[in-house]
Amino acid sequence: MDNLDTLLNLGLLGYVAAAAAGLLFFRSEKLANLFSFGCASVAALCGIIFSVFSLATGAAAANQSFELFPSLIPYVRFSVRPDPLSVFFTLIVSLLGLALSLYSLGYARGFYGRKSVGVLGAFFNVLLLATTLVFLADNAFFFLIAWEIMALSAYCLVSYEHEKEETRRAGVLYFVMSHIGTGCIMLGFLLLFQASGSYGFETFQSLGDSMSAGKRNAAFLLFLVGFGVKAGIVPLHTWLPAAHPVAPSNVSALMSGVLIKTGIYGMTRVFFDFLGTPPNWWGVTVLTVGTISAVLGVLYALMQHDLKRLLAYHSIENIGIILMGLGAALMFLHTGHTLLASLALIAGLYHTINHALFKALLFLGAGAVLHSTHTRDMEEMGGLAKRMPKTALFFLVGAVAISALPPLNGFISEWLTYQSLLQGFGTTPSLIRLMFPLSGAMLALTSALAAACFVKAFGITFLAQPRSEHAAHAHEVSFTMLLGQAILTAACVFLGLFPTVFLTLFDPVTHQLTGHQLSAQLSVANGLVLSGVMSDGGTVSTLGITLVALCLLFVPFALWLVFAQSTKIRRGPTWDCGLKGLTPLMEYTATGFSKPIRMIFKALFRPRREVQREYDFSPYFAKTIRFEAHVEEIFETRIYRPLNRWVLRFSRRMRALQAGSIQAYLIYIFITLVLLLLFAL
Amino acid sequence: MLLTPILLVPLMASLACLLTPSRRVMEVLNVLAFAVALALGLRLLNQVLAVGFVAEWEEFLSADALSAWMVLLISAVSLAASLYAGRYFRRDLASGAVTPGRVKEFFVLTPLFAAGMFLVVLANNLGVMWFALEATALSSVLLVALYNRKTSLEAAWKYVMLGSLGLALALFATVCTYAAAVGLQPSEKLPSFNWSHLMTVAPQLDQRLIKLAFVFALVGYGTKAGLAPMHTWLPDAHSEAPSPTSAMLSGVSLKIALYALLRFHILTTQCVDSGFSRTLLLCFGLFSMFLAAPFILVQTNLKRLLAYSSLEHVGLICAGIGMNTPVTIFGALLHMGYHALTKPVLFFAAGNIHQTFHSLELRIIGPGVVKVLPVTVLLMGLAAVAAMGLPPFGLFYSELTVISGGFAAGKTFVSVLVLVALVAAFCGILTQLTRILLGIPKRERTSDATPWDGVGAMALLLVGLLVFSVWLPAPVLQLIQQAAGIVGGKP
Amino acid sequence: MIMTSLPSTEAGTQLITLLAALMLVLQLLLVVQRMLLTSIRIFALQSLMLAAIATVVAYYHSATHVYVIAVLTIIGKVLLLPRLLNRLVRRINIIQEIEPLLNAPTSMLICGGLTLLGYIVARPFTTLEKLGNNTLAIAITLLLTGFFLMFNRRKAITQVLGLLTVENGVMLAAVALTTYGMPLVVELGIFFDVMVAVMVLGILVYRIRESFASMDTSKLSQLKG
Amino acid sequence: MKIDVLAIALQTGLVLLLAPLVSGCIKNWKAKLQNRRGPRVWQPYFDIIKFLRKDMVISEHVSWVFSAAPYVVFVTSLLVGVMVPIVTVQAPLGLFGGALAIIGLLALGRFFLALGGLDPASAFGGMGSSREMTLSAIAEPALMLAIFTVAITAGSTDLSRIVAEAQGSNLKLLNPAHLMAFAALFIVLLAETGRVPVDNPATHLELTMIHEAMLLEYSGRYLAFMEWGASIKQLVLMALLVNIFLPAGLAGDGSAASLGLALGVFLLKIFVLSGAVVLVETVNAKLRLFRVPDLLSAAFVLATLGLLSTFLFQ
Repeated sequence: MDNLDTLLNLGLLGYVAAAAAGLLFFRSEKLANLFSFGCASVAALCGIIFSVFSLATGAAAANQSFELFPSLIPYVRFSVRPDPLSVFFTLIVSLLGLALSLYSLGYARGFYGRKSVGVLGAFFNVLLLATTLVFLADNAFFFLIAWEIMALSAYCLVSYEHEKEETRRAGVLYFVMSHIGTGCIMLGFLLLFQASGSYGFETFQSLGDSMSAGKRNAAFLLFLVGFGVKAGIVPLHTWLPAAHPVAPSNVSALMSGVLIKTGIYGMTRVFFDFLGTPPNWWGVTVLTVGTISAVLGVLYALMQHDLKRLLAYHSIENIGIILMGLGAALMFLHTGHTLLASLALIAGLYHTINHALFKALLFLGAGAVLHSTHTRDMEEMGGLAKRMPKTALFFLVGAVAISALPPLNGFISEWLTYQSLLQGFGTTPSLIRLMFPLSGAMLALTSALAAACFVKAFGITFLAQPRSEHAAHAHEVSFTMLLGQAILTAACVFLGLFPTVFLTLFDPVTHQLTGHQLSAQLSVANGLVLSGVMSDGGTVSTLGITLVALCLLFVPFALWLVFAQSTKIRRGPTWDCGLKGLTPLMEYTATGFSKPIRMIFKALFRPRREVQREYDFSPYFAKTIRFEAHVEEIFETRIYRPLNRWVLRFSRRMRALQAGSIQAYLIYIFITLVLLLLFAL
Repeated sequence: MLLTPILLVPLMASLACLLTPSRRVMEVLNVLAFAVALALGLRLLNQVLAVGFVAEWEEFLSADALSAWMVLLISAVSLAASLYAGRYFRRDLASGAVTPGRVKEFFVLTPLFAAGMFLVVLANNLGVMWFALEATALSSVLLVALYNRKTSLEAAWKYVMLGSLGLALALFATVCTYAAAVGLQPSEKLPSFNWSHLMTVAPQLDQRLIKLAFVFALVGYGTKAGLAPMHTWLPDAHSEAPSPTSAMLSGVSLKIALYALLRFHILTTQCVDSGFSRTLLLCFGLFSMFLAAPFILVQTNLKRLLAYSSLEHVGLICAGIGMNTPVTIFGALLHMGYHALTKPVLFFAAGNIHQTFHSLELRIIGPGVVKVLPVTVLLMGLAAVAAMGLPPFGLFYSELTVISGGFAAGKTFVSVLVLVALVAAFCGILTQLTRILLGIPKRERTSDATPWDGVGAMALLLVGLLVFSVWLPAPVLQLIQQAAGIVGGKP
Repeated sequence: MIMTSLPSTEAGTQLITLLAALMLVLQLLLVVQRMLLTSIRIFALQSLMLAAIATVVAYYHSATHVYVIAVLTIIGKVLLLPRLLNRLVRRINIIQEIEPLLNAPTSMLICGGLTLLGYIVARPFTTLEKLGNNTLAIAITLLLTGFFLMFNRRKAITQVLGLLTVENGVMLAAVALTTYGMPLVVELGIFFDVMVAVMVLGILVYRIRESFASMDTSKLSQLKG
Repeated sequence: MKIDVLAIALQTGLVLLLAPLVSGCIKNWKAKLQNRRGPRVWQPYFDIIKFLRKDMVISEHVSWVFSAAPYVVFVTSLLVGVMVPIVTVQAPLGLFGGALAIIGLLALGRFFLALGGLDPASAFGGMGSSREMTLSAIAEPALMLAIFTVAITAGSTDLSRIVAEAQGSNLKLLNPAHLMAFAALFIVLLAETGRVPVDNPATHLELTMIHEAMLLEYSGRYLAFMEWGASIKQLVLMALLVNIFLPAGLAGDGSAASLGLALGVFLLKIFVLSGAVVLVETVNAKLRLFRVPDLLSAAFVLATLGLLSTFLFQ
């Protein structure tokens, strides 16, 4: 048991050493890059081994807490409790840590000469360390400290390239919203502290039942808003599409892959572990918020032509899907169907790790594209598949996974979510049960739109002809960057083809939260097939499908043998209706691709387009045409901008109080004195 | 014999500076004086922990845990200010912003200012405390008016008028308290006006008179402490004074006035058992925090921004004490210490920026200071992170202690208000500082930007803050707990 | 000293009440006064009244150190300060006080209100006064009207005068409430503080006069927000 | 629930052979209805064989995705063909995937088809892919809700269980829930297979095509696989529709007699459904592109009503 703890300590120390190395070798970039990201990958490896072993051997179930280092301040204990839920999330952060550190070894070379790599490495490791501590923290104080350090280091990383005004603004927006979220979380924990009398998480265990209903609901809402801001659920998501694109790609991969998951971890820990049996409206709220986030996330993603902004919106969509799983689980807990609750919880958590993997993979792919074409705008890319074949393949695997298409892991977690929504229909007699199939339909709409979006993303970026000089001269990225992407691709494929093997890791987590161990029930035909929890609710086996597909490949091979043996393949120009040849300008663009959806959802997007034509001599032939299309982000324009304007106007009006005349200042004191004399005595 | 040397050393330094012509010597004298004061303060700390109540000149000067903690703060901030002042005035003289006569005036008045503050803290007699506070006010007025610009004269005038008015009201409060003491034993000729004696006899005092006295003390000393409706002089004085002075003003002189107010608060809680003084302190503290936030958000001047942030922190300390549970008072006193270590660094950095950009307007300083003064911006960034209450630094810990103390004591709504105000101030400071510190400078700065200037003082304070954030030494912890006990009303 | 043969404390109380009332009347005169030099003279007269009250108290309670206070008040506030202020006014040669913030009738109305407030506040403490009934009320009224005077006028000198009358009010309270006055060291401290305060104000007024070329405080309003 | 390879092989052969016949019949009957002679019913077979033998012309801009797409489309369609219960209640590959897996595989095929359309850098391919992905995205909720309605009554997404449950009770179709689900699925069938109201399969105007626009650049055996895959997909969707809502005649055990009977009944049902499709095609004109979402949201409303009626009219 203790060698696992030493492994954990080793991992954490590894991050600290890497951060220190980053700062130490501040001067020489190569050393800083090598040491900070090298140590980080080693530490991440320890993290992976630790979490896999403690989950597999059930050591996490014993979940005894130990103190990392003695605290010299009163009331504070830096204690850590690796219980199953924490260890599961540590697995996510370590897995991503390994892949991203390897990727960063190559990616940071782009900053040589321009920016200091040591600082990037240092903050990268501080972020990894703080996130791991957030997952493992055992008392509210240590949790909040780790949480704030995570937010601070993420802010420093987001505004790493602070030369651009857009980066600074995004960084500030991120940190302000994240801090407001932290304020809500702090209030939530203080409410729990008020009820339990101490900060330790073990005293918060199912504390909800003993708290008054009002305080419990207040705590729920505070935690939902607090963790929701960090997770990026819809009304609180505006920082996410602003912050991720401007951050360096390895950072935005880490933020999208892991940082959002701290919000999910927070919600799972509080809703399932602390607040006791939930009332019905909690589950309904989380499910509704999840559905809205999913649908709006993907709709706005479709409208983007900045690759990383598109991926950022997809994070919102996938967070929505995860919340659907969690919301369904909460509703089942309310009606007492703990078996179904475990299935829904597994669906949610499985999608959490899936999303972490394929979103990080896609961001790394986008980073590789950005690295070689120096632009994020998809309208200037194209034809990269021939120039960057390996990145294209990895990006394609990521795209297939995120669109929940069969052989890969996205499909498995969405299949589990569908199963839990389907079985949920029979659990409550009231009309609430209608929510399950409706959110199932919205989930279907979301995954179909996601598929459309990633056809656009992959097609416009990688296929057809290059639309700009940069894209034409793009070249494949270095080996370490490819290695990072390869690890994530392998993980996606493994989680897609062998779900039943991976589900065994979920047993301690569901046992801790809902008291059931489902992996045996879910795997049929000795692990080949995954089945729903009801007796025969429906089975699926991605491994089986892939094997049969390989066999079925024999049919076209046979047809080729019989008929097409002697045929030849000739390369010719694409059909251009007889004009003098296709130029890259004639290709379909990202804006064009999403035009039909923009027209169908006009009410939501309220698209505006301006076309300026410049005529030379005849009014019929324009010399130049400038086309500009805008889609209105309703949350931005309806809620956040007016709120911002109102706050600034209020503050400017308050400034009039300090008008400069000493008479006014004396009057303020006079009035205070008179009022006090009259009323206070 | 410990208290009188603490008073005498700065006075001697002031006199010595008056006589010596050379500036170098004056700098060294100041630094030495405050270093000795700090050492004496530490010895006082040990003695207070051992004995509990140190008195001299048959109780004319006395020091309990609260005053010992204050002595430490004063000497620390003054030492840092004097360390920084040397380089600061050398650059000012070079750029002609100030005449050698004025620099001499600075080095004479600063120890006087500090001595006044020491006397406030060590005086056992309320009248002498008032007199000492008046002395600090007068010495700091000429410091504020050091630059003799139009705006600094205006700031000095407002500072002195509002300050003197506040102190006149405070004098009335002292008179009323003394009258209550006299009323108790008409026979005895001149009852002793020592605070320790008053504490013993407090429960029998006339409650109505003590409440009247507290009201006047609140408005009087509140003006000097910069509580909300009476804070209007604070941004002017702090932005116009030279940086070392505004560091001392912001870092500790506000807390000295708050200390005086606390003496009356303790007296009133002893005498009037209802939460009269507690609720007033709480209301004024909260009002200050909420008033500071909008001003920080739309501020155009860097030093005024820092002044309003001090207003907010003083408001937090006041609210912490107003909640009146041992935990919140402990948090408030600890916050005094951490704030005293953080705020001077910000003012020193502002001083560096002021001397390099010759302006404090955020528009003119513009983006990209990091490219011009990298080291100053790094240290200012760390101090700003601390001032915003983020974890690696102690302010997060003390703020959370205050709020969790409030929650534990059932004062949920008030603690929520405190947290909301803190978050609002955080957003204000972050948006303003990011706008000027990061990015690319608009136009190329001339050569007079020497990045390594004045960094010693700043680094010393930051290291001190970081060390005390992580490791709270046992004697200091015990001292603060004892001080919290005194403020909380246990004798 | 003509008052040597006064027989009983009752006469003393009446005398003190009369002197206090006179101080209040002078204060109201000061509020409506336009001319600077006459204001300074009124202030001197008021300080004289205060010194007289001090001597009466000293006589009845045979407290020697209160005599010292009375003498110091006379030297300081009746002779020294007015001369300093006159020299300052003559050097800056501003005679006429332009329109104050609130015109005379409203100011008087407010002072009336403040007197009422003073009495309301002082009512529960009448038992404490040994000599002269409700001098505390007058003291508080002097304090509040002095305060009002400070923000009612634009000229710096008048603001200083307002501050000094506030200080007079406080000293009156000290004398009235405490039978034997404050301990000597405190009184001395307060006295010297007032002196230094006025000197510092003088320096500042002079410097402001130099750089602003006028003593109108409404010009001192560049620091905003 | 075990997998027997023989059943898979047989069903694959059946699906391969039957699919071109069905699309051939539809083309033929449509021509007859418009009193044209139209191509003979066996024409698709000859087309496929012709394409297989011809040389291939591939655009110079394409990457490996272009040549992978036909195989993915063809294999996914075959997989779905084997998963659907056509003649036996228990689909040969039923264990490996239920209704959700079928939707997923069809989506995978469509994903690669759209990429194949985008790769040759021609505007038509891009336009086809964009419209195909949009319309299928709008059709997806209706398809999922219809499947949910049926799955809820059977308590599982496994097709064989759904068919068995439908076979057990008497004429299921009269139950309002199933009727509405059937109508919704029929509209989705028209959208998925690119029939007239949504997309005109026989058009030559590149700008109006949706499905064919993506195949413009394909030639030779790639075009054969694409065409064949499309017709298999059409057959599978029809089979899905027919066997879930009219499960009469499906063979429970594997005896030759019951299989023969089941095949006969299945062919009858398919041809009746094809007749219905042909009728709809000749009667309706092609909808404007931005009117199609209204049609599909009508399907969605129908499916929701179906879902409501599962417990309202119980």
